[in-house]
Amino acid sequence: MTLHHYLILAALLFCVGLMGAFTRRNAIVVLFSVEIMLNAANLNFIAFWRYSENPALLHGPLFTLFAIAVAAAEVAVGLALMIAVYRHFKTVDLESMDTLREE
Amino acid sequence: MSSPTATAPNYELIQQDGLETSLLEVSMGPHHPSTHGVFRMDVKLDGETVVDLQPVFGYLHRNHEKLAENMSYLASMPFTDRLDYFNSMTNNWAYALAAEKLVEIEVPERAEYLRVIMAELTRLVNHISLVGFFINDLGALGTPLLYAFREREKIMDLFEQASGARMMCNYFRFGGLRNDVPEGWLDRTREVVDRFPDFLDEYEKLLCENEIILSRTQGVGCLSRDLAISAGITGPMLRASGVNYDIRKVDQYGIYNRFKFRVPYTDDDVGDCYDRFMIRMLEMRESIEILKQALRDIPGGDIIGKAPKIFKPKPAEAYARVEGPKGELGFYLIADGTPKPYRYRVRPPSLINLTVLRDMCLSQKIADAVVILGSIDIVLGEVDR
Amino acid sequence: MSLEPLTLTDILIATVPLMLIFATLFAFTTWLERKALARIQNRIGPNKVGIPCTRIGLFGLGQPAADGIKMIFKEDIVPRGADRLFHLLAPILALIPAMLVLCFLPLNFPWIKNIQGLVKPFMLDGAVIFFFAITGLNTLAVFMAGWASRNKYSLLGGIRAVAQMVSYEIPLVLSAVIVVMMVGSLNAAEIVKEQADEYWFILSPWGFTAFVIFFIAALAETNRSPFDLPEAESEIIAGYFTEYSGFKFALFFLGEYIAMFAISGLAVTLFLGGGDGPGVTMNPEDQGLATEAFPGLSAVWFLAKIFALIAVMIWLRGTLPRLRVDQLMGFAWKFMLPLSILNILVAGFAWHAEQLDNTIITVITWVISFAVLYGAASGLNQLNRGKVRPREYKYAE
Amino acid sequence: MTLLGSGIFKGMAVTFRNFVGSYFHRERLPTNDYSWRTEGSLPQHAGDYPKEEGEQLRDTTTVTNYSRNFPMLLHDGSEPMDTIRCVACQICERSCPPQCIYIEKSTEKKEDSSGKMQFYPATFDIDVSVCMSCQICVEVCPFDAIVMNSQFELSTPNRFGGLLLHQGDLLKSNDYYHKIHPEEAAARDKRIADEKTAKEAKKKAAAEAAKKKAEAKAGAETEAGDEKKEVAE
Amino acid sequence: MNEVVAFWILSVIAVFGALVAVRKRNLIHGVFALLVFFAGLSGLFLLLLAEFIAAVQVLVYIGAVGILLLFAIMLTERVTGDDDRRVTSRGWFWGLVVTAAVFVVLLLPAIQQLPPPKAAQTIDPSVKELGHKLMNPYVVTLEVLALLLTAALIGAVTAAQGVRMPKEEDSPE
Repeated sequence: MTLHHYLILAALLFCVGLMGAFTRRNAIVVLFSVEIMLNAANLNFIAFWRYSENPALLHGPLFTLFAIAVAAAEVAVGLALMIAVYRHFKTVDLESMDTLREE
Repeated sequence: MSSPTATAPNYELIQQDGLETSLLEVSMGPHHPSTHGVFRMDVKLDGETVVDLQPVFGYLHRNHEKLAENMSYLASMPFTDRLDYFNSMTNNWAYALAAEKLVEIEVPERAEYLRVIMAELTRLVNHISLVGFFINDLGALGTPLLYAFREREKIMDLFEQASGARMMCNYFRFGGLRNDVPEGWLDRTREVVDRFPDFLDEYEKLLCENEIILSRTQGVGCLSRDLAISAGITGPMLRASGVNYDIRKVDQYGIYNRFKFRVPYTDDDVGDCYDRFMIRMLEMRESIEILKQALRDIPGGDIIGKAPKIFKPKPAEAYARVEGPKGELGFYLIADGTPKPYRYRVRPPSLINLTVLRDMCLSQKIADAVVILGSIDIVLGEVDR
Repeated sequence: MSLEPLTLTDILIATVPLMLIFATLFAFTTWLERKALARIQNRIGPNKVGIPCTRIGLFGLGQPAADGIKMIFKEDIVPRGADRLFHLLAPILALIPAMLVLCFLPLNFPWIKNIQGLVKPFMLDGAVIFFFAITGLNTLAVFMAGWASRNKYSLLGGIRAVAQMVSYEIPLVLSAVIVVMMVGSLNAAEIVKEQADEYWFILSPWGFTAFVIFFIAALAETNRSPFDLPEAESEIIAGYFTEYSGFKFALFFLGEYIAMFAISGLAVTLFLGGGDGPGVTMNPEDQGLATEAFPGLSAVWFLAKIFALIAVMIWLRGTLPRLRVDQLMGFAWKFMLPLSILNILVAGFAWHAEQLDNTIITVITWVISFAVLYGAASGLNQLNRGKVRPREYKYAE
Repeated sequence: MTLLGSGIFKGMAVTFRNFVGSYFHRERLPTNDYSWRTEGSLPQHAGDYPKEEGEQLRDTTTVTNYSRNFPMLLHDGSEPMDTIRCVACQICERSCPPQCIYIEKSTEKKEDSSGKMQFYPATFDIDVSVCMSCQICVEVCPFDAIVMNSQFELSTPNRFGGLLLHQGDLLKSNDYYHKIHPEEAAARDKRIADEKTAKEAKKKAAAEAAKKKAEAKAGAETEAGDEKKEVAE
Repeated sequence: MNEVVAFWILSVIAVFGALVAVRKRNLIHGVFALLVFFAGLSGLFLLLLAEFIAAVQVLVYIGAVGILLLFAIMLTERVTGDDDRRVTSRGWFWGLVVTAAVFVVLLLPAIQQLPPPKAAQTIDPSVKELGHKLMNPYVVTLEVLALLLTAALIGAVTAAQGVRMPKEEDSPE
């Protein structure tokens, strides 16, 4: 196994996430996709750390740890927002939330 | 079916602005493990909270009253066993009392004593198994229930020795009892009665201080004194709501005036499941006192009075009631001079106590609804008749 | 450290006996539970099924096998509205995490020494946190079952289960934190070694408190009485597995018992000294492997302790009714959580006091911490209890 | 202040005592474990269930004196139909609450055990799937012909015909009755005997009285006018 | 050898999970597919010897985020998605194009510009070391993170609770 395997896998996963974010209209699915992208980035961090010159510094895992914590906070706030949005618009469909669009 | 006086707060669903929460309608029963028979509760739930509850019964309707109007007086005696199949003895007694009122038969002394003994044994059977079922509804794994059934078994054996059947005793007759108890029966009864308090001690130790039972039952299913009175609640449930009313004391039917016993009741106007549970526990001790006195004083002699060979009362009407283990059990008879009653009516305590179910369950949790139903102590044979 | 030296044989040696042993123990435990509950309830329990085609009863030890055969041949019913895929996956998902965490238990089976590589399953450095992570998956299985059955009782049971498991995971983890703090490692083997060297953590006041909290939370995590609300028979039929029958039900059953073993095993590891006991010496240099009077003694001790805990679980099940759902939540958040946080503080202070290496100070610390914890527990109890207490009744003459 | 969780510990102490006690005190066990008994004394074991239609089970009766299950018809002698007590008066049929008895009266009379000419039931069926074992038929029977059997094992492979008991199934000898309900049977026999003697005594007395009266009548016909006067007063 | 097999299995699981998660109509199925993706990723972390991260991944993503998503879905949407509504957004075609472009851009440096891959060193990571690192150089980060999480907690609760209308006082508990 080499670093490249992991990098390509991470790129693939990131793009799957990106595709979800671009092509789905349900806000919760978009949130899924953002999570997938974040996780792909985390995989990159860990892979770089594993194949780095000086793994003892533990930069990769530490950064990933922080990223996971931030992502958890993001999911919590994101879902709370989604519920607030749902309360307002009665839907989580992104295309029907268009009050800012000029008619 | 709503109760006559609904004083429970009118529950409004918390409609959090915008977030639509729909009510969950659950039809509990008729084949639900803890509806005590074929009884159904249509429950509307907001989360776990009961918002509305509709009791549905009649699955066990057997046309008891109409049947009785088409057969001789004596022939409905075995059918009264099947009303509240836990307490066939008290059912028999109430019916026999009503018939005896119609034709005014004297009951011999020994029969009266035996009737009291049987009725109080029945009360023990009913209360002990009710408490067992009640704790089962609270979620215990049948341990208290099986202890209760172990003791119940001993009393059932006594019933079988005396009457030939364990549950459907059919033992009372107009003017007395069907047959005398066999030899040695009184001694065996004394033994059972003397041992019963030991069991009760153990049982109280197991249940009465258990923190989980306390917190599950206190403040749950409160029935206020006013509602209890206006809904016609009787029996231990009424006494648990703070009314001191016991037909054994009020009417003093049979020979209850000869016995010294106390009636436990509560003073505060709470009437929750814990009160109903504890009142029954305490009543058992008083029943034992009555039994001890009766077994001490019982005389010899006949067991059936001079009853007419063909029971054909003159046109009259009679209502007789007893303090059944579940409440006031009454039989109302109208005779029209034929061997069959013109009108035959049962006042079933289970049914009338059940009418306040909705008021007690509203805004409680779904788990409490089961517990409250358990604490009412219904038998569907009596509710549906 | 690398994965490479591990061969397939090593993996099989490490896992297959473990699975076989625990599956057998599961069968034995179902028998034990039925028998013990029966005796508690003054019944006899299963006593007929023994050796087939004979009248030899063997105290009914054949009962689990008979049950298993029955389960396999029972019709598997899937409700019409159900999500067939998830309905199938849920019991499997319930079993896998429970089986998986077994390999984090520091069980010193004799054959483990034969494994070539350095990596032993339980030597994972973060074994404890892995344990909690993977046990958490059980929640999903329960939710999946409740949702996929398309039955109101199942759904109620599933939601109850999720709420309950999520809430009780917090005190569970917080009480394990104390041990991790004291040892300074998440490695199960090191935790056991530390206890063998010093004292079993259950013997200290904070350790005892943590153990009690852990045990109660473990009951809730494994849906055991008095916290068996997700499968409360008297309220919601059988909760999330109302619609399960046949072998899928058996899988749920198996998963539940294996989870019981797993969480008891963790309690034994954290608080009861793991495989430590008379005739066992833990080797400091050999990463948790022990010198034993005879091979397997340490594993026997470990399993004996697990069974002691399971016996208590059965005993509790035979005695107690269950809590209500709001009381359950209140108990977790208003009683267990504050107490376990306080316990962490107490343990922290106590640890620093012990570093001073002065007997008098240590004794004083122990007494004070015991008093503080007991006082806090009673105070919280009083606060939560409100007006709930036995009442007096009047008598009318 | 009580100990924390003391109520739970008390409860656990109780269950523990019961756990241990169930091994030492047999009376704690409410169930009967028939496997403790030897083969012969088992009241019933699974292999004994009837396999063919009409096959009857071994005698299964309970021991308490008043045990009752379904009614049976009594006969006094060796040949059941010749000594049947029932005279087909159909009182039991009329008073049976669930109406499970069906009787057809015979057209001609036959000698009963005491040599008297009586009707007898040509058909006497009891549908035990309807019967509720209430014993009313026993109480109303003026001839002590129907009493309660205590045989409880009536399982049959035929659920329609098998539960309709015919006369032949119902007829049991008085000795059998004595065997299953000794006290009750003795009391009943004593009462029958008493009634019989009383009846005979009464008859005798009546006969004597009649005789006496006849004699008196014959002897005192002359004083008839006075007697009439007395009666009138 | 073991590692290669494990890598391929895990990466197939991860990609499959991710694809199903973003394409499935039924949202509950989607969440579970997402959880499969997380699990696969956690396996990959384990393969890279970052065992603590793997555990945290399972604990946080599968244990917490998964449950949170499930509840959010049950609160908001019709979950099964078997109605005929369109699930893709209006600009889905351009989205796909952009995605493909990004993929190519991402792959190019990975293939061309990096130094030729070298074998990984043998390392012996320990959780203890990670803990020390968190305490020594990164303690401020840790504290800030704690603050962030607290803020997120409060924010989430406030946002989800909405503006509660002043209710009558007889609202039941």
